[in-house]
Amino acid sequence: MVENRSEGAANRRLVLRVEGWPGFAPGQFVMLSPGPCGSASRSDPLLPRPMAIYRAQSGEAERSSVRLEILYKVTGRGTALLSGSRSGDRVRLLGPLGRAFAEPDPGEDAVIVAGGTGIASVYELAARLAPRMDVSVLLGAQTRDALMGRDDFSKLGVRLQVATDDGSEGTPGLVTDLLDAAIDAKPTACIYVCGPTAMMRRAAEIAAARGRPCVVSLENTMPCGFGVCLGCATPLSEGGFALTCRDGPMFDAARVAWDRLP
Amino acid sequence: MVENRSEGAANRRLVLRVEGWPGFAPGQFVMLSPGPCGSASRSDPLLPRPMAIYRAQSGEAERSSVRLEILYKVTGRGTALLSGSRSGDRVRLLGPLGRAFAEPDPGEDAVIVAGGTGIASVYELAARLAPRMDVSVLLGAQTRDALMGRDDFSKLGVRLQVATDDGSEGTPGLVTDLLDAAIDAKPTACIYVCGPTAMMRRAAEIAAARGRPCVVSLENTMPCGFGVCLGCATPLSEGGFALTCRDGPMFDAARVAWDRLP
Amino acid sequence: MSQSKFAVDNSVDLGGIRLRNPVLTASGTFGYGTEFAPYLDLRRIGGFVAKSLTLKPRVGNPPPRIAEAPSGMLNAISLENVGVDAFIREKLPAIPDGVTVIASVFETEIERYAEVCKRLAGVPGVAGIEINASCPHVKSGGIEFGQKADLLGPLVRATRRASEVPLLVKLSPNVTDIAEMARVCEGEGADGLSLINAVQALEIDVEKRRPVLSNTLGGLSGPAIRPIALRMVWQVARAVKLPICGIGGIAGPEDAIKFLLCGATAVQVGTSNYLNPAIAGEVAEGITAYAERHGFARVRDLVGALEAWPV
Amino acid sequence: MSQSKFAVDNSVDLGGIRLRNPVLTASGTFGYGTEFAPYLDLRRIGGFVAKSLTLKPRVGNPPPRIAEAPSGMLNAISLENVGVDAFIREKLPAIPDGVTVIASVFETEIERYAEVCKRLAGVPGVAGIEINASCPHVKSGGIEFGQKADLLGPLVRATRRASEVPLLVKLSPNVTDIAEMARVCEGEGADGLSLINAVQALEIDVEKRRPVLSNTLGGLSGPAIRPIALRMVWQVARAVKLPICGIGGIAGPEDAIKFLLCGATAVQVGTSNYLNPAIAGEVAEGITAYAERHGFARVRDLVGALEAWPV
Ligand SMILES: Cc1cc2nc3c(=O)[nH]c(=O)nc-3n(C[C@H](O)[C@H](O)[C@H](O)COP(=O)(O)OP(=O)(O)OC[C@H]3O[C@@H](n4cnc5c(N)ncnc54)[C@H](O)[C@@H]3O)c2cc1C
Ligand SMILES: Cc1cc2nc3c(=O)[nH]c(=O)nc-3n(C[C@H](O)[C@H](O)[C@H](O)COP(=O)(O)OP(=O)(O)OC[C@H]3O[C@@H](n4cnc5c(N)ncnc54)[C@H](O)[C@@H]3O)c2cc1C
Ligand SMILES: Cc1cc2nc3c(=O)[nH]c(=O)nc-3n(C[C@H](O)[C@H](O)[C@H](O)COP(=O)(O)O)c2cc1C
Ligand SMILES: Cc1cc2nc3c(=O)[nH]c(=O)nc-3n(C[C@H](O)[C@H](O)[C@H](O)COP(=O)(O)O)c2cc1C
Ligand code: FES
Ligand code: FES
Repeated sequence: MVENRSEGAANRRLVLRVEGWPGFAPGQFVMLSPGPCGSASRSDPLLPRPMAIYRAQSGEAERSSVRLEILYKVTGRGTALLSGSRSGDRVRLLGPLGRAFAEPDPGEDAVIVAGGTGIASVYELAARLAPRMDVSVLLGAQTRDALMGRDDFSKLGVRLQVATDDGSEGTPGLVTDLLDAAIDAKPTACIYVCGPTAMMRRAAEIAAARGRPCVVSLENTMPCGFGVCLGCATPLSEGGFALTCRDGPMFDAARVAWDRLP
Repeated sequence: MVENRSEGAANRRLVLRVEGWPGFAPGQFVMLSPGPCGSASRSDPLLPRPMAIYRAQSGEAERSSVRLEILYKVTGRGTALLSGSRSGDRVRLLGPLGRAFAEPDPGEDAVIVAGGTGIASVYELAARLAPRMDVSVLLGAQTRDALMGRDDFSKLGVRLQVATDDGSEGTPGLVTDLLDAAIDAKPTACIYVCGPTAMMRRAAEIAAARGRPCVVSLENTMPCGFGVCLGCATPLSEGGFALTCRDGPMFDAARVAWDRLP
Repeated sequence: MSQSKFAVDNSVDLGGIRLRNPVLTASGTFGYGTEFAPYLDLRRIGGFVAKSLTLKPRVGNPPPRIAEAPSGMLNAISLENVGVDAFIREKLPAIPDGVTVIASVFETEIERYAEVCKRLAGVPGVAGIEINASCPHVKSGGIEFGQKADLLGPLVRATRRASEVPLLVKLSPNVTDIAEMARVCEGEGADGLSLINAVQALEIDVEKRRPVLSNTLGGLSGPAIRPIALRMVWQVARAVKLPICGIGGIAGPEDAIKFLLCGATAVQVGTSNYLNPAIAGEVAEGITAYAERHGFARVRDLVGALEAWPV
Repeated sequence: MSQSKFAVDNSVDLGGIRLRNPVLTASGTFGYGTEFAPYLDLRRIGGFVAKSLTLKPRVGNPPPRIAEAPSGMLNAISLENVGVDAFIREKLPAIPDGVTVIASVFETEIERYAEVCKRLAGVPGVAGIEINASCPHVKSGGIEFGQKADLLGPLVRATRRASEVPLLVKLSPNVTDIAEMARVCEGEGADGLSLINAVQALEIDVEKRRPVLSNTLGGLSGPAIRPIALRMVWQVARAVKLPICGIGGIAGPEDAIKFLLCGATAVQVGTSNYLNPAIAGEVAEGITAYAERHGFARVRDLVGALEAWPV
C-alpha cells in the first residue's frame, strides 16, 4: 500500500503497488481483502470486497509493477477497516476480474453517466475513449464533497457535467436529469451507466425511450469474483440469471430484470 | 499506543498511554485486546490476552495518565497481531486485575526467580522491594537474545544473576540451578517465581526442600480475567480449584497441585 | 421513519417477568452479578441470569477449560457452582435492590432439578427460574435433556410443578428440530423459552495432537453461533406463542435487535461480557436509540417486526 | 520426533477412491473445476467434488444469495446447476487428465437421486459419487433427507443400487445425533461419509428489517463452523468404520490436520477457495510438511492419531 487518503466525505483513494499486474480493461474489478493483512490471519470479516479498478499506471523503474488506484467509500466494516490501513500495509488482491465495457460501435459517441461510487468504474473507460471520440461524462453525487474523481475527469478532455442532490456543485438534482439533453447533443451515443440501482434503472429507461444502446455496470454481493460460488446472480429479463462477476459486471440494460433486483 | 518495539528474539516492548489509571501492585495484570482495535470491530481472534504489568510511570504533565509498559513474546495469533500495531493505534485494556504478590514477612529477604516471559511479572516486585531489603534476582532464558528486561533489572540495585540454556549469557543451564546457592546466601528469603510451569515446579520443590516460603505466578487461558467465566481453574493440592485470575495469579506454591496442571 | 426524539418505552414482559429493558446477561457469563459492579451499573440492564445452580456445591472440570475458536470460544466448565443454598444465603443478598435476578438450574436427574426449584420458590429476589436443559442425562449416556422430547417433557413438567415462579426453559441447539422442543415446553406449561445454549464443539491442538479441552468436547459460544441462534429463534417464534429470550453471540445493539426482529421478547448477552464488562448496558442503550431512530415508541413493538421477502 | 527429511507418502484411500493426497475441494465451492485453472494446478490436490447435480438443469434463488457472518458466510444458492447430462457432456471432458473428480448429486425425490447416479455410473472420469443429503425432502415439508434416519436410509439404499461407483454420503449437520445418521449410511452400504454440509442459519438486515437472503434461511460455512465440524467428525469416527471426508471451515494446513487427527481420511476445502483460489494446494503441501516435521512417513498415519486426556 502506497497511499490511502481521504477524498472528501466518506470517500478515500487507495494507491497500491502491485507486482506482476497483467493489465486490465475498463470496467474490470479486483477482489480486495477487507482491511489490511496483518501479521497473523483473522477470519472476520471473512469475504473479500469487490472494487473497480479506477486506473493503473506503470511504475517508472520496474516494468512489472504498477500503481493501482481504487476510489472507495467507507460504508461498512470491510471498507472501514481498509480506511484504517496505512502506507506499508499489505492487502490481498485478486484480479483483474470480470468483463470489460463493450466499445461503442464505429461512428457512435459515448455518454457516460455515473453516480456515487459508480464513478470509480468509469474513469478508465472515459480515459480510453476520449482520444478517439466525443465523450460526455455526467457525474452525480449527494453533495459536492461526496463527488469522487472530479479533478481527474476534468483533465481527460471530456465534456464534463455534474449534478448534486443538494446543488452544492453543478446542477441541483439527479444526474439522470442531465441525460436527455446529453443525448440531444449526441444522438448517436452509446450510454454507459454505473451507480446506485435506482439511478441505473432510470438511465436505462431514458436510453430505451430514446432508442440508444445502454450498458450498465451492476453490483452484487460477491464472495469469489470469478464465477464459482454462484452468489452474485443478476436476474435477466429473458428469465434465469447471469453471474454478475463472470458475465458482467457490465450488462446490456435491456437484459436486466430491474423489477427482480433486490 | 506510544511504542511497540522489538526487544530481541520474539520479545517486544509495548508502551501504552493509559488515562485514569488507578495504580497497581506488583504481580497484577491487564487483559489486552488481541491486536489493535481498528476502525471497525472484528470478532476474530475473540478473546483478550492476559499480560503482566511490567511497570507504569506517571505521565509528566497530566496526572491521570500513565505510561504503561508490557513486555511480551510473540507466540500465537493475538501477540502476532499486537506486534503489527504501531504508535497511534488503540488497544482495549481492562485492569489492573488479580492479586498482588504478598510481601515477605518482616526480616525476610527476597529471591526472585523468573524465566522467559515470566520476567515481565516480577520487575515491579523487584523494584519495590529493592529499596527495603536485600533482593536477589535470577533470570533465565533460552538464549541471550531472548532474555527480557536485563538492563532494567540491572539498574534496580538488586543482586542479578542470569542463566541461559545455551550459555550465551551468564551460567549455562536452567535458572533454577542457581536457586540453591541463592538460598545459601539468603537463608531467610521468601522465594518468588514466575516462568514456564516446569521451571516453577522445580523452583517450588527446591524451596520446599529448603523450607522456604515460595510464591508462584501461574498462567492459564483467561477469557475474562475478573473471576466470572470460571475458565482459569488452577487445581489445588487440598482438592478443588482456585481461579487463577481472581485468587491468583500468585499462589503459595504448596497449594498448587502440580501433577494436575495441564 | 420519524426523526423526532421521544421517550421510548423499553419495558418488556418475559413470561411474567417484568423487565426494565430487554437486555439480560446469560447464565455462566455474569457470575453472581456482583463481579460486574465495578464496570456496569446493573440498573442499566433488564437483569441477569445467574450461574446455573445444582443442589449441592460442585467443582468443575480440570484445566484446560477454554479454547479459542474462530469468532468464538469453547468452554467446558462443567457443573462448577456454589450450590443453591449458598446462592440463596450469600449471593442473592449481595445484589443491589432493583436488579432483576433469574436463577438458573441444572442437574443430572429430574428429581434433583425439581428440588432446586423448590428451594428457590418464594425466595425474595428470585424473579424467575431458567431451566438449563443442556445438561447430559446421566442414565441416557450423555444425551442432553434438551435433545430428546421424551426427556425434556418430564423435566419441564416436574420443574413446573415445583414452583410458581415464572419458568423459562433454556433450549439446547444440538437438535434436529428446535421447534419440536419448543412445543414440548409450551405443552408442559413453561412461561418462556431461552435459546440458544452453546453448540457442542471440539478444538484440537495440532502440536500436542490432542483435544485442547481436558473434557474433549466443549460448548461453542460467541459471534460464530449468532446466525445459528437467529435461525432457531425465528423457527421457534413461528412454532409457539411463548415469549422467547434470544441468546447467542450478541456483541452489540444491532445483534440484539436482530433477535428482537426474529421474534425474541428479550435477549441475553453472554461471551461478550468477558470482552467488555459494560457491553450489556451499551446494548440496552443502543436498542433504545434504534427504536427512537426508527420511530418505535415501544421497544416491544420491535419484537417480530420482520418484513418477509415477496415470494 | 524426527527432524530428518524423507519422502512422505501422501496418498489415501477414501472408500475405494484412491487420492494423490487427502485434500479435496468441496461441492459448490469449486465450480466444475476449470474455473480454478488460472490459479491452481489441479494436480497439486487430491481431487475435487463438483457442484451438486440434478437430473435437469436448474436455476437458483433470486438475489441476495449471500450474507456475510462472523468468520463465515451464509449462502442460499439453491439448486442452480447445469444438470447431469450437460455435466457429462461438457464439463467433465474439459477437466485435465490425472485429476480426480467426484460428482455430487442432489434431488428432491429418491427416484430422481437414483436416476442421476445411474447416468453417472461408468462415465469415464467419475471417480466417485457424493450424495448431498442436505436437500429438503419436498413431501416432508422442508425437512432434509439427512435429518431423518428413515428418509436417509432409503436414499442411501437406492443410490447404492444405482451404481457401482464408490459412494460417499454427505451428512447434514442439522441433527441431534450425527453418529446415528452415519450408522444408517454404513448399514446401507455407503463407501464413505463426507461431513459437514453448511449449518442452517439466518442473518438479518436491521436497517431494512428483513432477512438478508431472499430465501430467508441459508447455510453457514467458513471457519465459524469448524469446531462443530470437528466435533461431528470425531463422533462419527467413533461410531462407524467408514472412511470420513472432513469438511468445514478449513482455511489452512493446521485446520486440515485437525480433521485428520479426529479421524478423517481426507478433507474438503470449501469457502476458503473463494478467498484464495490456491489455498487447497497450500493445504496439501502444508500437511506434507507437518508429517515430515512430526516424523510421519505416511499421511494416512495421521488419521485418528489423537491422544486422549487422562481420565
Ligand atoms: C463490481 C463491483 C465494483 C465495485 N467498485 C467499487 C468501487 O470502485 N468503489 C467503491 O467504493 N465501492 C465499489 N463497489 C461496492 C463495494 O464492493 C462495497 O461498497 C463494499 O463491498 C462494502 O463493503 P463493507 O465491508 O464496507 O460493507 P458491509 O456492509 O460490511 O459488507 C458486508 C458484505 O456485503 C457486501 N456488500 C455490501 N455492499 C455492497 C455493494 N454495494 N456491492 C457489492 N457488495 C456489497 C460486502 O462485499 C460484504 O460481503 C463495487 C462493487 C462491485 C460489485
Ligand atoms: C496472568 C498472566 C500474565 C501474563 N503476562 C505475560 C507477559 O507479561 N508477557 C508475555 O509475553 N506473556 C504473558 N502471559 C502469557 C500470554 O497471555 C500469552 O502468551 C498470550 O495469551 C498468547 O496469545 P497468542 O494469541 O499469541 O497465542 P494463541 O496460542 O493464539 O492464543 C490462543 C488462546 O490461548 C491463550 N493462551 C495461549 N498461551 C497462553 C499462556 N501462556 N497463558 C495464558 N493464556 C494463553 C490466549 O490468551 C488465547 O486465548 C501472561 C499470562 C497470564 C495468565
Ligand atoms: C464460560 C461459559 C459458561 C457458561 N455456563 C453456563 C451455565 O452455567 N448455564 C447455562 O445455562 N449456560 C451457560 N453458558 C452458556 C451461555 O449462557 C450462552 O447460552 C451461550 O454462551 C451462548 O451465548 P453467547 O454466544 O452470547 O455466549 C456458559 C457459557 C460460557 C461461555
Ligand atoms: C456458496 C456455496 C455453495 C455450496 N453448494 C453446495 C452444493 O451444491 N452441494 C454440496 O454438497 N455442498 C455445497 N456447499 C457446502 C460446501 O460443500 C461445504 O460442505 C460447506 O460450505 C462447509 O465447508 P466450508 O466451511 O469449508 O465452506 C456449498 C457451500 C457454499 C458456501
Ligand atoms: S461472486 Fe462468486 S460467482 Fe460471482
Ligand atoms: S479468566 Fe475468567 S474466571 Fe478467570
